[in-house]
Amino acid sequence: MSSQLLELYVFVLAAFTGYMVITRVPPLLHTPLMAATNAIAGISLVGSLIAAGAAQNRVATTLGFVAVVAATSNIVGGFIIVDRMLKMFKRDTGPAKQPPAKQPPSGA
Amino acid sequence: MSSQLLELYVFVLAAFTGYMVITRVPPLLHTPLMAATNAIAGISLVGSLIAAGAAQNRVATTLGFVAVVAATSNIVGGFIIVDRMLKMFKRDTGPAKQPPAKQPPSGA
Amino acid sequence: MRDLFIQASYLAASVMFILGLRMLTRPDKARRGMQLAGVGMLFAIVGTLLNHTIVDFRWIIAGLILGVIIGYPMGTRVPMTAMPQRIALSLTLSALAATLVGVAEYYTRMAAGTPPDRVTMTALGFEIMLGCITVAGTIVAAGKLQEWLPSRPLTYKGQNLLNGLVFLGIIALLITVIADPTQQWAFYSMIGVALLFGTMLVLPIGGADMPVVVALLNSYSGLASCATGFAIGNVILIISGSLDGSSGFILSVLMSKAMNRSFTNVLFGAFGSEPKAVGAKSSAGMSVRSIGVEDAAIQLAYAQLVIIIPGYGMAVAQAQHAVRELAELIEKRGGEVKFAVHPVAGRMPGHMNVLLAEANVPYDKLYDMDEINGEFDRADVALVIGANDVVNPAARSDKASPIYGMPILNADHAKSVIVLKRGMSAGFAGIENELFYDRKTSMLFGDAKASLTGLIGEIKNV
Amino acid sequence: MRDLFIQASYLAASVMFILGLRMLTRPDKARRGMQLAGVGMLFAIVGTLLNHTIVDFRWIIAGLILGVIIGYPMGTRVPMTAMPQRIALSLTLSALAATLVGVAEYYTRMAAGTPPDRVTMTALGFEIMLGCITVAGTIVAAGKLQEWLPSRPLTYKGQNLLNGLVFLGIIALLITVIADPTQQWAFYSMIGVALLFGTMLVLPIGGADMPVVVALLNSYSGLASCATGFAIGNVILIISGSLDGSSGFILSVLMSKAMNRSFTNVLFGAFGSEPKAVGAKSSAGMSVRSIGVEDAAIQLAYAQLVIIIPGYGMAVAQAQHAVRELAELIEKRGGEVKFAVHPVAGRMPGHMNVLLAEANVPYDKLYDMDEINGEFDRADVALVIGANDVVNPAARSDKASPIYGMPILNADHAKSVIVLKRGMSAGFAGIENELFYDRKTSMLFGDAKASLTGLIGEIKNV
Ligand SMILES: NC(=O)c1ccc[n+]([C@@H]2O[C@H](COP(=O)([O-])OP(=O)(O)OC[C@H]3O[C@@H](n4cnc5c(N)ncnc54)[C@H](OP(=O)(O)O)[C@@H]3O)[C@@H](O)[C@H]2O)c1
Ligand SMILES: NC(=O)c1ccc[n+]([C@@H]2O[C@H](COP(=O)([O-])OP(=O)(O)OC[C@H]3O[C@@H](n4cnc5c(N)ncnc54)[C@H](OP(=O)(O)O)[C@@H]3O)[C@@H](O)[C@H]2O)c1
Repeated sequence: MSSQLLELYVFVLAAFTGYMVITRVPPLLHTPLMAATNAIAGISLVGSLIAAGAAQNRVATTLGFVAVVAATSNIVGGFIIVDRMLKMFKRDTGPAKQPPAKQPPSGA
Repeated sequence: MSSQLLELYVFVLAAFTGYMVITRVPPLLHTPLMAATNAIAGISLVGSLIAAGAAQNRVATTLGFVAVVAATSNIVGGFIIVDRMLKMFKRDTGPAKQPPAKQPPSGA
Repeated sequence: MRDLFIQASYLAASVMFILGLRMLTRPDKARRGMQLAGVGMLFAIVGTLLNHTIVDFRWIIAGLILGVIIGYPMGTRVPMTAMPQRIALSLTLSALAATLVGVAEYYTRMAAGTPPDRVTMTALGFEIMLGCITVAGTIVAAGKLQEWLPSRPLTYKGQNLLNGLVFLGIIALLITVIADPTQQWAFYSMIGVALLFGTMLVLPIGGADMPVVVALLNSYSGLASCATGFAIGNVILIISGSLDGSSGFILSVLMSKAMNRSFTNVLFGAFGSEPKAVGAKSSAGMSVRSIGVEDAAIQLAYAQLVIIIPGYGMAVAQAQHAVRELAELIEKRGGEVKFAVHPVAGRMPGHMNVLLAEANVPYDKLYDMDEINGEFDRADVALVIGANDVVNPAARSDKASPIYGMPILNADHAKSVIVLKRGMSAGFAGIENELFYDRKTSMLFGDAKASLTGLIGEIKNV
Repeated sequence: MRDLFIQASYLAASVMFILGLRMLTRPDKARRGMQLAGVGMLFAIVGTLLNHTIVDFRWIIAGLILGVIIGYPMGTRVPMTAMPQRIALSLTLSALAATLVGVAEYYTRMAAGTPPDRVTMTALGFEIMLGCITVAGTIVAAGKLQEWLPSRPLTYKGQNLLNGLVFLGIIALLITVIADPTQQWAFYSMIGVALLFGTMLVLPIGGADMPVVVALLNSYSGLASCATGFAIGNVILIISGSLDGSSGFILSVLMSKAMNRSFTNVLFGAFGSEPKAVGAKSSAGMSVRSIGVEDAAIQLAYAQLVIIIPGYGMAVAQAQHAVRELAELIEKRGGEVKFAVHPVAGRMPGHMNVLLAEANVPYDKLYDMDEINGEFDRADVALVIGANDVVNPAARSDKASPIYGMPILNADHAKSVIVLKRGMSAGFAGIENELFYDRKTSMLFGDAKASLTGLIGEIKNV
């Protein structure tokens, strides 16, 4: 079977899986969910690395480099922030453990 | 990517999907579920047809023929019986519609 | 172009299969779902028939026609009570098909002098191995369930050791043929040994354990068709194979959980081999109160809430229709009737549900264990119809009991209990049941169907 | 061998991603789940770096380092209240990466004189199109959310027509380049037009609608990376892309449902463009009862059950910590406190949950709408903190209202209602709220944080 066709199957099945997994995430965690899937989307780093390292031509290398920067910062930032968020969700356990981090005001 | 590898991905994802779909089937329908998946497993007819029709050599044709018979009877019988079963499951709607079919005794 | 259509039909089929199973999660959509899956199957078949490699249609047509002729009665005739062996048999068929395809593939490649490469051979090897084990195993299982074969466990000393050795033999042959695909002798003798192993594996197991075994074999056959898919490079086989496999696996886990047994215990334990004699220690000195049809009828006629607990005995007695009649009668007299269905009542998952549905009991009257267990305290009568283990209080109290820890229906919480069974013999687990000796329990002996007909007649006259 | 390892690492990564997201269904497992996903990411990266085609690591290393330098503060510094724009920005980044990879791929193939075949070109085309739309759109969205750009809707006559034309332009270019992949001009001008379209699409939409837009763009960027996956034949991109896509899609549907709006309405409606003036018809002649901190404090101090309803205002006022303090104080005095969180309170799904979690409110004190709505009748005080639309009874009663039919929290069922807001101005939906004019409602005007600090002080002295 042509590999592009197989990739189509992978796509369909992955979409199913995604749909079924994500519909079961409780509203409580919807913000972390958004952040999480975005962080995972940083996987486009995979393609970027190849573009940046294949040394095919200067243009590809440059574009690849920028892509690597973008994807990496997205991954690093994304996973850190998700972890920060999820760390905050606690069951009721007497006195709160860590003191709430001070926050700079912001326009949200 | 090698197509065998892609098939591996398909397998993994399909297993996920299967797991998630089937864990959500209520106990009420577990018998139909068993019958249903078996009927679907009759898809091995696909391979059988090719074996029986490719006319590669007499052995393959014969084996293919037997396989076709087995798979077909499984599909036909399977889907009919599942439909029979599911037809029986009804919400409460006053008097029962069709009279219960008479059953030959059996050892089950 | 044509090829595109073939592939599209396969993709459509796979999607329809998944969606179809997904609709099985809702009783009201289930039927439409399976019809969808059926359409998917049609797509797949048509798609395949367009395949270029198919040049000669004579055998195909013959096979299809013969298959329909055999399959149609299998679908229309088989009674619901025969589902367990029916399912076992359908496993045999699909596994058989998968296996034969594998053999044909191997033979052709060898004949054409183009032996399969290692990866393909691995797939083929596993397919044949799993396929043969399933074929042999399911045939034995079906035989036992249909009682063509002695359904009691056949055990002999050192059987597990022997099985183990045979299995090692299979693996050895498998490795040989993978290492060098041209070793035809290894390939073909593996078929023989695998068939042997399947038989030896299932033969010792008691008929009542079969459902677990069948479910387990189901997951094997699922894997087998996945392997076929890998071998001949066909995705739809892989997909439906894994759907089949996971359902088999999940259900076998569910069953052994609900029976609190482990796989190993089911497969190698030959559980329940020596049925404990009636009147074992636990019941020594206790006495049962037998009751007549009349008195039972009175109790039921004036009860506010009756909870009916069907069990394997109802299936044996084919009493489901009588049960419905009784329920309707009580309701006509103003009483409330609910059905309490234990997840492993009967001999396969959902067994009772199907039988009662067949008797036109609406499924919103059937309650799962967790839904109903709270209500027994309200119930005036718990009517136990051929159930035993699933209402055995020992599961709660008696640490020594083999079913200790298995969740049960709290029949003993009802104000009074009426048990319909033929005698005092034990159930599947082969153990005593204190419930029958409880003061508020009265036993209505006799075949469930007969007793029920009696009850119905009496209540009409009350 | 090495290749095998690469592939294994990809497969492992995909599995870890799925399992990781699956663990997000349980708050107590969620964190471990995402760490698992993180490990998966590491696997994928390492696997890629072993790839033969990578010959020059200088740019890679530079890029990775720079990326970490930029990403780290983005992760550690960004306040929770800035999540919406943070998410928009992270979309920009991943879409940007995907797009650039696509462009590089196309450029390289053209330079090497081996133009991509149709299928690949289709994938590339879609990737670039979706990618560019997302990049431009999310930048605008982030700008509006951060209020660098005017967050009010910018509408002009015939804008939808114009957008439509531009979109047709993109499609035309897309078809051209697919039909003949060597048409470089079409490819590159498509990039420009797509960027333009993304800007024009989002610019007119009001800042408050952004979350829906962002979620929608999220599903686009997911599709974009799927397309990349197809283009460069990399499965893991396809898998994570579809995970990303489905989450975006599901959430946008969820939001527009909860706001009962349609996509079209969100995208082309420029809803809430003319904020209805305070004291619109509905409120004519009605009067609000303002209350002082002291009286409010007394009410809260002696309440048995207080249900706190946080809204967007709490986010604006950064009042989450003060809220927690107040709740703890009331509980110390023996009162019971529950938090009622509406699915679309705030400006993104789960907004309130995150803020309250940040303030160390245990999540088992946060109740979904359906769980809590029954309890308001028991509640002595419903404390509305910067919420408005989500407690607007018009959604139940007033067929004319734009939010009619949107499920709301039954604050008006509580014995008394205290509302903390700065003035009488409307909320997101830009409509009057009768609740504020209800007899049992008292308004505590002022910035939520200030008012809360006041309340805390008073209650201490009660
Ligand atoms: N559902 C599954 O998936 C599954 C699979 C494998 C094993 N099992 C096991 O099967 C058992 C099911 O429990 P259960 O309570 O439903 O059945 P059971 O414990 O096997 O008891 C059945 C009872 O019905 C009585 N009976 C048999 N024929 C009858 C007839 N014609 N009329 C009236 N009574 C009759 C028998 O007593 P008499 O002979 O004295 O009449 C027997 O005690 C559990 O132990 C479960 O673990 C279930
Ligand atoms: N959650 C989502 O996913 C999402 C996405 C898009 C849209 N939305 C929409 O957003 C709305 C959310 O409803 P909501 O009730 O949470 O918020 P809202 O209806 O937007 O009302 C917020 C209220 O808070 C008050 N406020 C603002 N700043 C304040 C401060 N510093 N101190 C005290 N009060 C302050 C405002 O009144 P004053 O100015 O008079 O103080 C305003 O009436 C819904 O209409 C929903 O459809 C939600």
